[in-house]
Amino acid sequence: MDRALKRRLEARFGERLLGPVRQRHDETEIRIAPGDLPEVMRTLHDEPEFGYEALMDLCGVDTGTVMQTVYHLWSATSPDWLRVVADGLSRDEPRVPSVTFLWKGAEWQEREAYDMFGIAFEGNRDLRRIYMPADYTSFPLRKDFYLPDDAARSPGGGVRHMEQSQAPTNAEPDARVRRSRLS
Amino acid sequence: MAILSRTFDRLTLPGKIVFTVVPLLLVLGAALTAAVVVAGPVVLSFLGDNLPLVRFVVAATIVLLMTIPTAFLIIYMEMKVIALMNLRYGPDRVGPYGSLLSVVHGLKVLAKEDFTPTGVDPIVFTWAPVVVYMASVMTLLVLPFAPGLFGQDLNIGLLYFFAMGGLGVVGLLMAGWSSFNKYSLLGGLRSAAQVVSYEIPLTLSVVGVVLLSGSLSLNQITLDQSGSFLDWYVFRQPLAFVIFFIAATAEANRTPFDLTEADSEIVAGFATEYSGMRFGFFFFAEYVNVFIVAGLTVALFFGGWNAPLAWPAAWAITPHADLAGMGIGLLLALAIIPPAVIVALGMPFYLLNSQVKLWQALIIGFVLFNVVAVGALLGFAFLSFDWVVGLIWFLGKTYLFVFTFVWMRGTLPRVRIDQLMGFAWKWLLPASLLNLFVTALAIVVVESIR
Amino acid sequence: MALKRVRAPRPATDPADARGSTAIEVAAERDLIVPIVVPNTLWAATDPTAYNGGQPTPDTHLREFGASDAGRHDDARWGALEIIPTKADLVLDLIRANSLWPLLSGLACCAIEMMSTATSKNDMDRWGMFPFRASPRQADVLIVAGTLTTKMAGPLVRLWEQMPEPKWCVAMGDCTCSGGRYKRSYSTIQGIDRVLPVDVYVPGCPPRPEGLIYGMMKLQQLVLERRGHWPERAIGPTVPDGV
Amino acid sequence: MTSVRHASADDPRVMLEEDIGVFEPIPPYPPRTEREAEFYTLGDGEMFINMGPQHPSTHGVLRVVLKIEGERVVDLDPVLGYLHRGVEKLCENADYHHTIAYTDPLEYISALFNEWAPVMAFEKLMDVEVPRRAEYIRVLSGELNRIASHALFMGWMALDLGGLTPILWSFIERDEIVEMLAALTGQRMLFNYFRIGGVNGDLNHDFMSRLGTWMSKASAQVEANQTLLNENEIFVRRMRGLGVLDRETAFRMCMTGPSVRASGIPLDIRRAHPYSVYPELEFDIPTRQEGDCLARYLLRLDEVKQSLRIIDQCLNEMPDGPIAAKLPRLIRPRPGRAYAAVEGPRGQYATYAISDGTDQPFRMRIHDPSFVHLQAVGLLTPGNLIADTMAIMASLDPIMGGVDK
Repeated sequence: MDRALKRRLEARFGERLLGPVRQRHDETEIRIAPGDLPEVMRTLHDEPEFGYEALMDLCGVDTGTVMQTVYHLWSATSPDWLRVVADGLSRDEPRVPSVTFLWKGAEWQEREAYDMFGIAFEGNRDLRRIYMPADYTSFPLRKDFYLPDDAARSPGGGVRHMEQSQAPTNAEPDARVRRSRLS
Repeated sequence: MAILSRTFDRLTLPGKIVFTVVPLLLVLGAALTAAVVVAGPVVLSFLGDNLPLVRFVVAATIVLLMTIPTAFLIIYMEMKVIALMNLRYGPDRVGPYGSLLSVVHGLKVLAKEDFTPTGVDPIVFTWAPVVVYMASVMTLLVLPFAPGLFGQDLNIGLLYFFAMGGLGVVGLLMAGWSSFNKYSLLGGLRSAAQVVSYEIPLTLSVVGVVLLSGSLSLNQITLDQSGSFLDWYVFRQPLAFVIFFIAATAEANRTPFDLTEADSEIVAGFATEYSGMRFGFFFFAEYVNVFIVAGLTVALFFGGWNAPLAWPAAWAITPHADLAGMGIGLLLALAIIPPAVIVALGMPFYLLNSQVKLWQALIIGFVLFNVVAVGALLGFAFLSFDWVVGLIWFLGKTYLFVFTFVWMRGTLPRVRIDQLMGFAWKWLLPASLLNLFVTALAIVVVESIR
Repeated sequence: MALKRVRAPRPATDPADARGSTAIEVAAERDLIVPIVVPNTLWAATDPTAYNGGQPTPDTHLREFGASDAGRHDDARWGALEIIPTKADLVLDLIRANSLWPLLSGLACCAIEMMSTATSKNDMDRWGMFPFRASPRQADVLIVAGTLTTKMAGPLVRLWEQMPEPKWCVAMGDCTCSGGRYKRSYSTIQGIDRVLPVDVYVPGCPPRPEGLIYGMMKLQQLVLERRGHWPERAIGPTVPDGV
Repeated sequence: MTSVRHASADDPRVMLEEDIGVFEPIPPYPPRTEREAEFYTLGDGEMFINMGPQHPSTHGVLRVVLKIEGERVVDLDPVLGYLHRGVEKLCENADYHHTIAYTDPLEYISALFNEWAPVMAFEKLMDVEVPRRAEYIRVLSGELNRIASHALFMGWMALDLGGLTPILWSFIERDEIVEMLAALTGQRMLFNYFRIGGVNGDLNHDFMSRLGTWMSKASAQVEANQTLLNENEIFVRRMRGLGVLDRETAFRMCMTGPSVRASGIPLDIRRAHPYSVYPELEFDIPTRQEGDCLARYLLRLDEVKQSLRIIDQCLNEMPDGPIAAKLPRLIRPRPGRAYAAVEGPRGQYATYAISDGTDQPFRMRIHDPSFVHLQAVGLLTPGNLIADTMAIMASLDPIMGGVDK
């Protein structure tokens, strides 16, 4: 755990952080609002005190109540992974600014997040489906998308469907969606 | 009549076929016999009057029949040699040491379904393989295999050779264009560009040899190299040989210049849409071309059918067996010698090994007798006809070069299209011009000294 | 690589085929969606109206796979085979069994083992199976090596249709035999025999090269016994229903 | 096959034409993004050519739509997903031990690293200490797997350049390693070997004897396998100066592993973010400055030598002790998030696992290097020839199983 990094982060964007800086093992996690993502990322990327010039991973998360996009950064200035969580995206229409202006390599990872979660990255000029076919209508990694034979939670029971075209008619989401007990 | 029809209806399909084909054959045979009896002398006299025509037809037929086994042999050679270079066994199940596998491949390709995809130009699509194959076969026509053993001794043999080589490329271009497939199109265009650029150094490198021998006839060029191996043109034209070999590799579309069917880039090149026997034509033509290019290299630079060292006259054995003079004795010999030799060869197995029964011993003797007889006949031919010696030397040298081609295929990666072109125009062409210039100068100097 | 001879749509072959399994009747229909919906016999739907009551979903990315009548009928012209009398078939089969050119198409993990089967240690070339043809027009055997996803099903069926008769299909690996470890996934097909007629199944995840060689030799037997590439061969699991 | 066209501009549905046998790479629906619209409009003299999903040199089921002008590639658009197996969704529906079997076949020629990253992430979630012997065994087998993967890479490199023999030679190498790993783990390719808190089995005599005989001739054999290529003029001329990737671009493309180290960035997670027992082992991080295909190729040669060093040290310093930590059969980590990354043959394999206290990971993100590296092809290729596309793709060494997950 890199205490110095925690102090630096709190000093740099104290007011922007949603909640405290969490640290566990060799990871440091900050949570920010989606709107703040571009400048926070630019700060982390440009300013020499952080110097996070390598985006190691980008992914979306569906906590069952909200959507998140999670960025893992690496820098030679700190022994920790820095995890930036853009928190509080609405599950109905998740939108978040793209980081392709900093890392062009994030383009496909954002496409993947869009394909799997339906998260729209504003500023990504190639936001297409990347894995599933172009006319695929549902987002597999959402928590209300069930595996076909997952009879325990699936309203569709036995039907092995190649895709879930729309929400089941008898679905009352609260009952079935698996929610994380995380904050 | 009704009975006949009813009986015919009862027949199975093969039966019907047989009962319709056999009478037809009988009628045709009778007609043919009548025709021969009636018009035979006329035809014979006509053929006798113009023998060259007959010779040409016969030679063309023989060459055409000869290409298929050649292709099979080279395919097997390639499979086996490359396998050994890959530290594999290679084919070893079909036939002795897998030697029949290439034949099996060829026949399988023959029996595959060949269909014409939608959107192709059917006529061009169908004729392209024929053009490619016929071009290579007709090229083979002027190749001197042995003294007196060649299809036609054209006095412009070399020119004819390169013209036919160009015709083969037209076939590839037809295939690439008509296949209605972008990979095929790229392959066809690549082959066209490649050959257009490599024809020039190929031809120019040979001009030196032509100047030396003063003839375009391959037979004449080969004759000029007779004597010891020092008279071969490779020693007088080393640069020309190098250029010719490289350009010829590109002509035959062999690695490292096999851009036309580059597997890893354009799927199968011009042959992408071809299946069945049409693909088989391409398949064979490639290997026939390898043989041809190797043979041409040998004929131009390595003395063709000339032995490296002349056979000393002192050792010359000329068997004089006047079989016709034996008269009735010949019949007696033919009747007595084979059984006698068979028994003589088989008895040792019967007497020395108690396990072997008499008939087995006789079978062994029969086999051995055949071996001995064939060997004797071949030896007789070897000694009495010089074309046998020439043929053996020619094929030996040729297959050495075929092996070289296979070796390069097993070893080298593929060049890029722009590197290919740059090499042809920037290096080979100036070098061949230089070679031509130097050769002409040397000839002038030598003439003036004389 | 993208051309194919035109086939007139033809009716279902015979009731026996239609009874075979879901996939068979599916292939017989012109509906493009139904082939994908394979009822799962292990669970019953809690709500019949879920997913439109199991009605076809409005996806279209498998239309071409649905539209293709792969393996339904062997209406190929047989080249020389049609006119050669039947005795010659034995020779032809011997020839075909000894020169099976696989198609150079690997889908996933098993492709590595397929390549390893052709390489020096265990050499498939010994049986004349080595020249991996890059173009389906010149291939005899389609070794489906690896997981078949719904997105790849259409291209794979097109490859199969581009191969000239006689042709054979070898399912290599668990994923192609039954769905394997990805059977539960939302984007895989539970066994390629739902879209292709399969002649030989080689289980294993992935099978060892020796396994594939054994399967190919089984295929040689099958060719010699003149099974496989005949009109009665049709799509569908070759295991009986309910298993 | 039936060709496709869209009925009307706004209807994304595919209409079928039974009578035409033409396949057009142009998608049957109106363009979704500006990039797609820009790509799928042809300039004069340009044409589309559709490579894949079945193509000899796309390393699997990748489909690349090339926009070419003659032989020159103007632009290209990779189409993925032909091998998308939904691993992440399956992992969310399987318990922690079971996920290893799902992540195994991702990058199927270096399966151990696909297991290593999730296993490390779960250990972080569980706060479990891995025995040192287990760590050493992991490093040992992992480096062996790295050598096998690099051997295959070199063979494929040569194969895409038209060379027949090198791939067969490198497969000999790979087969020896894979067989000895099979002696250790029980499987040739998809060794399901690493366990949460340790490894599955201890080193056995068969493995050690094979390893000993191989190590005695390994370096010499690795050298020998390269004699066909390294001195080959055609090979070097084709590779040098092709697909140059400079330092900034490498970072902007989020690339890791040999591809960036060939561009002069000494970013190796074994040193940059140490894990397992790598801090105790001594080895170098080979880097090269050119950043072209030849550099990427040669760099992997150096890495093989370093891996041999590491294996040697592991064999010398292998401690005794247990090979796995004591864990319950059904593990329920307390809620939390963990991110673990390992340095694989192609770069960073990472797993980001979220636990919600149940026996199944709530979310399991698998980061795969091939996926991020493959989009660099679209950056490096335009302006080169079709043949160079294969060379560049081969030099980045994408494995479609990992790209498509």
